Amino acid sequence: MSRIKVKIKEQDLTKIREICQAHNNEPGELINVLQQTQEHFGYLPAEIQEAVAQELGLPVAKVYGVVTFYSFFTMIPQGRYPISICTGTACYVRGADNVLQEFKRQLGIAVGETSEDGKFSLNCLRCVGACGLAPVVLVGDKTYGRVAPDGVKDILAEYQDKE
Amino acid sequence: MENVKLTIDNKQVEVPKGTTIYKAAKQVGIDIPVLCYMNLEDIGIENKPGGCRVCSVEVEGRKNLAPACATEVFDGMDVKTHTMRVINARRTVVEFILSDHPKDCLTCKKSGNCELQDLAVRLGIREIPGQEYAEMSTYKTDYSPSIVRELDKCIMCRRCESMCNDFQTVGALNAFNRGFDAAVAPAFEMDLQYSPCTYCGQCVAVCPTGALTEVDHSRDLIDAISDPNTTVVAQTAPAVRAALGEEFGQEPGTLVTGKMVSALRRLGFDYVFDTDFAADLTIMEEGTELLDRLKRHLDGDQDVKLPMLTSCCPAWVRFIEHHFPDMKDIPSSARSPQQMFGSIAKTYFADKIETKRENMVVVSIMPCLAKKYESQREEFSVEGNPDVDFSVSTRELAHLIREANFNLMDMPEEDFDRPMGESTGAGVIFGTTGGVIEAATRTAYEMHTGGNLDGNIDFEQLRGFEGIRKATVDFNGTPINIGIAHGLGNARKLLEAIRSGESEFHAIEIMACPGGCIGGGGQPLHHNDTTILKARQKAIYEEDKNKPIRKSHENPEIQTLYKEFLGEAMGEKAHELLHTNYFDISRKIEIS
Amino acid sequence: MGKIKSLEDLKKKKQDLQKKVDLREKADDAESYVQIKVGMATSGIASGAKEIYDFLVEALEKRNVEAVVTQAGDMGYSYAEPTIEVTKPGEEPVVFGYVTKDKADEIIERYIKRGELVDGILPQNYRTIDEE
Amino acid sequence: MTRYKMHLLVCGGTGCRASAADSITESLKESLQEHNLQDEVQVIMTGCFGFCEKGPIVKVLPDNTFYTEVKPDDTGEIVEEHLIKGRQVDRLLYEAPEGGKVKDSKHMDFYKKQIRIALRNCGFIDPENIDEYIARDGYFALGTVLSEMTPQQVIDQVKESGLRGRGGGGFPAGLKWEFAYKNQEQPKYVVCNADEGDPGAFMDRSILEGDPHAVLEAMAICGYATGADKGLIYIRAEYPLAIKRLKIAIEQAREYGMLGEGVFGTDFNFDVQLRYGAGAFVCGEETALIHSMEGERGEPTFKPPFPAESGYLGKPTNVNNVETYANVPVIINKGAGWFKKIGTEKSTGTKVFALAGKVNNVGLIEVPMGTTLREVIFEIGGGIKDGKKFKAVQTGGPSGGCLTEEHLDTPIDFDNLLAVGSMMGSGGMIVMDEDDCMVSVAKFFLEFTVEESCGKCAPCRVGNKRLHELLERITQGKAEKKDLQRLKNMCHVIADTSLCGLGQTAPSPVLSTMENFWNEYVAHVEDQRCPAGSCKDLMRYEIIPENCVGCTACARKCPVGAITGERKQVHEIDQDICIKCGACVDACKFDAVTIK
Repeated sequence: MSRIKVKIKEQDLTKIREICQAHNNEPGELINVLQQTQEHFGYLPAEIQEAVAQELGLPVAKVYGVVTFYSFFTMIPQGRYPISICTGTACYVRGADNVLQEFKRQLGIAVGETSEDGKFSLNCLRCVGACGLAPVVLVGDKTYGRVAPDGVKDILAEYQDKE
Repeated sequence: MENVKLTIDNKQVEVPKGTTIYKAAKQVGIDIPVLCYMNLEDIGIENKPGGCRVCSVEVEGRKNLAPACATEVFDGMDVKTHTMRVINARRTVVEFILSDHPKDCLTCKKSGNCELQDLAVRLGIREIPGQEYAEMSTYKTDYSPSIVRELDKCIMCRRCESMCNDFQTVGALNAFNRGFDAAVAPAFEMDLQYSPCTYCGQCVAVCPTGALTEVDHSRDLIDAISDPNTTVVAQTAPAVRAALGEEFGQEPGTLVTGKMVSALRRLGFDYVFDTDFAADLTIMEEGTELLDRLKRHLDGDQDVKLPMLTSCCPAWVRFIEHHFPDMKDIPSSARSPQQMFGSIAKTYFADKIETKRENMVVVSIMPCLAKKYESQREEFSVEGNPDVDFSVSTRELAHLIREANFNLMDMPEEDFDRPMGESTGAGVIFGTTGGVIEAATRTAYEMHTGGNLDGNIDFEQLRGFEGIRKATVDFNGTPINIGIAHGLGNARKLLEAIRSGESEFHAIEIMACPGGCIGGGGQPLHHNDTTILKARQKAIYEEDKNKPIRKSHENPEIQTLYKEFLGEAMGEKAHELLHTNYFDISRKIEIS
Repeated sequence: MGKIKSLEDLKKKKQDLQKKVDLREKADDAESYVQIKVGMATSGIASGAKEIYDFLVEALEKRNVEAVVTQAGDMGYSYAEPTIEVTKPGEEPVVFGYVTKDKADEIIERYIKRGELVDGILPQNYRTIDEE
Repeated sequence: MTRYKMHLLVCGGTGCRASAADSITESLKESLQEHNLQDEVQVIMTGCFGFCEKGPIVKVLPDNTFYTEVKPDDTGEIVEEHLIKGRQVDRLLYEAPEGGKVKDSKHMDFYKKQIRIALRNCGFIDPENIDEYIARDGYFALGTVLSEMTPQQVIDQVKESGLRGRGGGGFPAGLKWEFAYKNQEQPKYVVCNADEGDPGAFMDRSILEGDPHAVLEAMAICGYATGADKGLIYIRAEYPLAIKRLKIAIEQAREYGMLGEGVFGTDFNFDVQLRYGAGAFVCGEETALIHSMEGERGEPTFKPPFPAESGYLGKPTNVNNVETYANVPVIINKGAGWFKKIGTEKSTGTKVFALAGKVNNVGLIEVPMGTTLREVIFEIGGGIKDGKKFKAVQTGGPSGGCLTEEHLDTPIDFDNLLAVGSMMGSGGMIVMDEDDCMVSVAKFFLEFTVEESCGKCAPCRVGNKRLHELLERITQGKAEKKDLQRLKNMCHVIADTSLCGLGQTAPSPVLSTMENFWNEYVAHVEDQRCPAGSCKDLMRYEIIPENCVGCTACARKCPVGAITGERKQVHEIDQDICIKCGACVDACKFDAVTIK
């Protein structure tokens, strides 16, 4: 009979312990812990969730249940240039869907996916509060306002040569 | 308690404040359909997510419909449970649920015993509009040694989640995803066998659909019996006889021991034995071990581990291996009755009938799903040949009996075969919470004091249904503190007390299921009625009372077994055949 | 920074802080204050409008006159610069020319505070700055 | 203390910051330094001005000059021309839709009809400076309450004001406080719901970004009134700026003794912590929000018990949203009577709306309850963009409905909106024009609900999915007339049986569009036609052979290679491949591509 082994890098485990301890290893702080953990690692792969579960004394199934409930958490590594398209109502009525379709087409990935080279990932989000600029696209922290489908190419080109 | 007066379907009802519409309606004989709702009153588990909305009723003055299972009554409330608005809503909601549910009722294991199917029948659902373009959830089926998960059939009633987390504190199952994609599964949707699941089967016991079912061995059984070169040996656990009758329309608590024996014989088993025999054997070993530990403890040995915990329940064993691996040396090393039986059957008994173990198939009939897994544990096999080949549940046996066109209740009363069919009342009570420790007490008391209990054999203080019970038995001046827990959540509390050094117990009995094996995951479904479990418990004690011999060490066949084959209890041979080790199978986070 | 221990403390603190947002609050409700516009076109600046502007802000504050001082472009009186336009609440605007610091002082003290007429009022040939 | 002669307010709301408000602030400061004006002119980054359409915005005080669409490069000119020479930079002034430059914000229609209570400090003070808040009478209400009023008096005052919850249902806030107050159990909690998730509403974010102390003060008042000593703000993690400003505000308030042990030197203790939401719309529902704060999946639970009976950690909890709290200090300072005079009888005070969509002036506005939709859309909003025709306005977000021309003169309040099949919701207001297909709009909202459903109850989990599927069929022209009846029935059952407000109101966009635009539904199912011309599946791009000269321009532009044809031959569009992107129409110089 053997144990289920979960492998994780030492420094990663140390970091998770640090975050959990900062929250007194309190199970009720799970969401705050996951926030910070994702902030550090960029995403929440299985082994990270296992470690968080262990530190907080929670079943890993519960941690997974929480991670999959909230759209902010992701188990897929984000691209170096995460693209988020606002699909709030204001952006929708000003044509966000066409912009989204164009991104999907140009990148060849679906929403929630990351391009093969790890460069771009594509996500939708609801209202960034910049309705005056609708439709709005975010690449990392940079905001692009009044984006039209034929502007998609130019946005991508900006990052194409960057590493 | 303050009372509230209300009207349900024009009937006046008076109920205590805080009662739900559902319960109030029940009092006046109005049956409101429910699906997700589950109230296991006797073990304090109420699953009331208000998720299925099948129990929706109309309440005068309220804008929308109210879920009867969760809505408390108030004075002057006017409830209508079956108006057209309600009927339409119920039907539409069940159509919704069915539109995301596979339509393989013909071959579904739950067919005929499925709450969703019953509901569809009751609500007269004949078609599902829009089914042709309705997207359906798809998941792969997960087969573990005990339990099959078909997540496509999950309707998010959350009953399994309640059992796994609230009652068992195992935490293998949890809701994941949200919206249409939500379902209940282990972390990362991994297979159950890689999760901390103990295979207690309580999720299966409460699942209203075919999403969680047992691994079915009835085909293996048919094959084994059909093979003329194989000697097929049955062992039947005590809790089976107290519940099998329910599958044939009998009142809960009807004992069907003799009829079950004759049915098994007619199905073609070569030998029909009793796990109770092995239970007596377990008491010999476990009782001896307890006395040994006690004696060393009283002599001041600091290394001795006390309390000693029972080890008959495979789900409980897996629980400690998973969740308390640091304490894996405190359960008794005695194997469970099922495994003791298998090991003796394939040695002692095989010799007797001059058969090789390869030509024998030992089948256990169990109230339990974890037994399926236990029989597959590597340490319980000899060169790949398992001591117990496979285990079938009470439900599977009932199916097979019906399939063979036997009406159980018309079967003659017959007795078990010998030698391994001889058992005592002590073996019988293994089927209920408190029974193992009572059986052990009967034997240990007499062994320790050298006296005779005579008529004072009923240790009432050890019986009952509360989750955790404590009692002190006077061993002739030595007070022995005994703890009993059923449900792994209750077990957890006792284990944590031991870990922190607060426990004053000498011996603790733990069973994973509500009420012990009588409430096992392989039993006829109780459909939320825990009084059924209590009736089974009563039947078990009745069977004990009716037995001519009620102490394990007085079982003549056991005495012969030691004399002819095993030698001493806890002796070398016994150690090899009847004891085991436990493993640390907890999840391990390793540095890579 | 010490803690505020009572409502009185807070009131005192507010008085000290009032000035921080004074300007904004007055701007929001300019009509109820004395409004002074200082002509600050290039010619105005050359003739010392900036100094007058600074002087007015400080002098008004010193004398506890609640007023809004703003800059304005060419007011159309380049011959008389520096010029300022003073509008008292509910009254017609009045424009003064050749404003020096002394003159400004006099305007505040006599025209604004006491409502007396002061020399140097330019003829009413202007349009209000708002309506150009 | 430096006495600044002029103030430059730079809008630091999210929208404006997204378009470089930070670098505008920086370069303004640099320019001032260059001209040695740093001691005379103060640059303050404030909260949202509301006029997001024309952001980034810089306002010059005291003369109220309102510069729009300012770019970092424009700052030099503002300093040199306006500040030094006193000449407004004309090209940056707002141009009214009817023409003409508007020099100061007080003359803009956008602001004329507004009364700002909840937004009183937004775009006015530096939200990162408690002193500016105090200078605006900040913490006076708290001080008054603690030194002069009993909890019951506070509750009575709030009840008397008629303040109703601004988050959705419009439950009277004072009553809620009273429930929590009467529950004897301790500890109690005061929770601020800042999990704004309505797509197209951002008022709560703007208040937190522009005036965080107002919320802290109100929570402390609520804590005193209900007997709670702990406050929690549940805020979306996607609101980093609001979080940052709240954190600063909490620190400053603690420093001043406005939070913490012994507030105002009394024996009242109250402190506030932040809890982060992680992107689940359903967490706007108070029971779901509480579960989320406890580290659980944000699934709602059946009420009762209400949070006032059993809330956070099973303790009495009062939950209000940001905007509701923001009104409280003003009510205490100015009195319930003053507040009641604003608005309508049953909906007192003002309401903040996020006006967006096909309207000229997109932005955040605060108007008295009872203002009509017409005033909001055509006066404040400046009418429909590009001179198109008004078709509908959607209020209440995914829980609300679409209202038409005939509702334009309906005074906006909680009850009126409900009566016409929509709701106030959190205050999203999306304007649509003749190009918007109402079936598609309903589908858009359903898509949102399906995505945000927690999955706990069957009607919402499965039912809304089925609704969405059927709407999809309708927009594809694959549905039949009898399906419309089924659609309606599904809507009613989902509304009737869902567990929480999310599910109960999810069908509203469908029901209201069916009610108001029935013909549009019928056109989709009977004639396979989309009257607004927006449903792609009901469109066909075809080449008119007579016009086609075979120039191949369209074939070269087609992104999916759906157009074939030899040079100088008539081309053809393969309907199975065509994705209806319209590139061919733009490419054709001979008007040979037509949309059917």
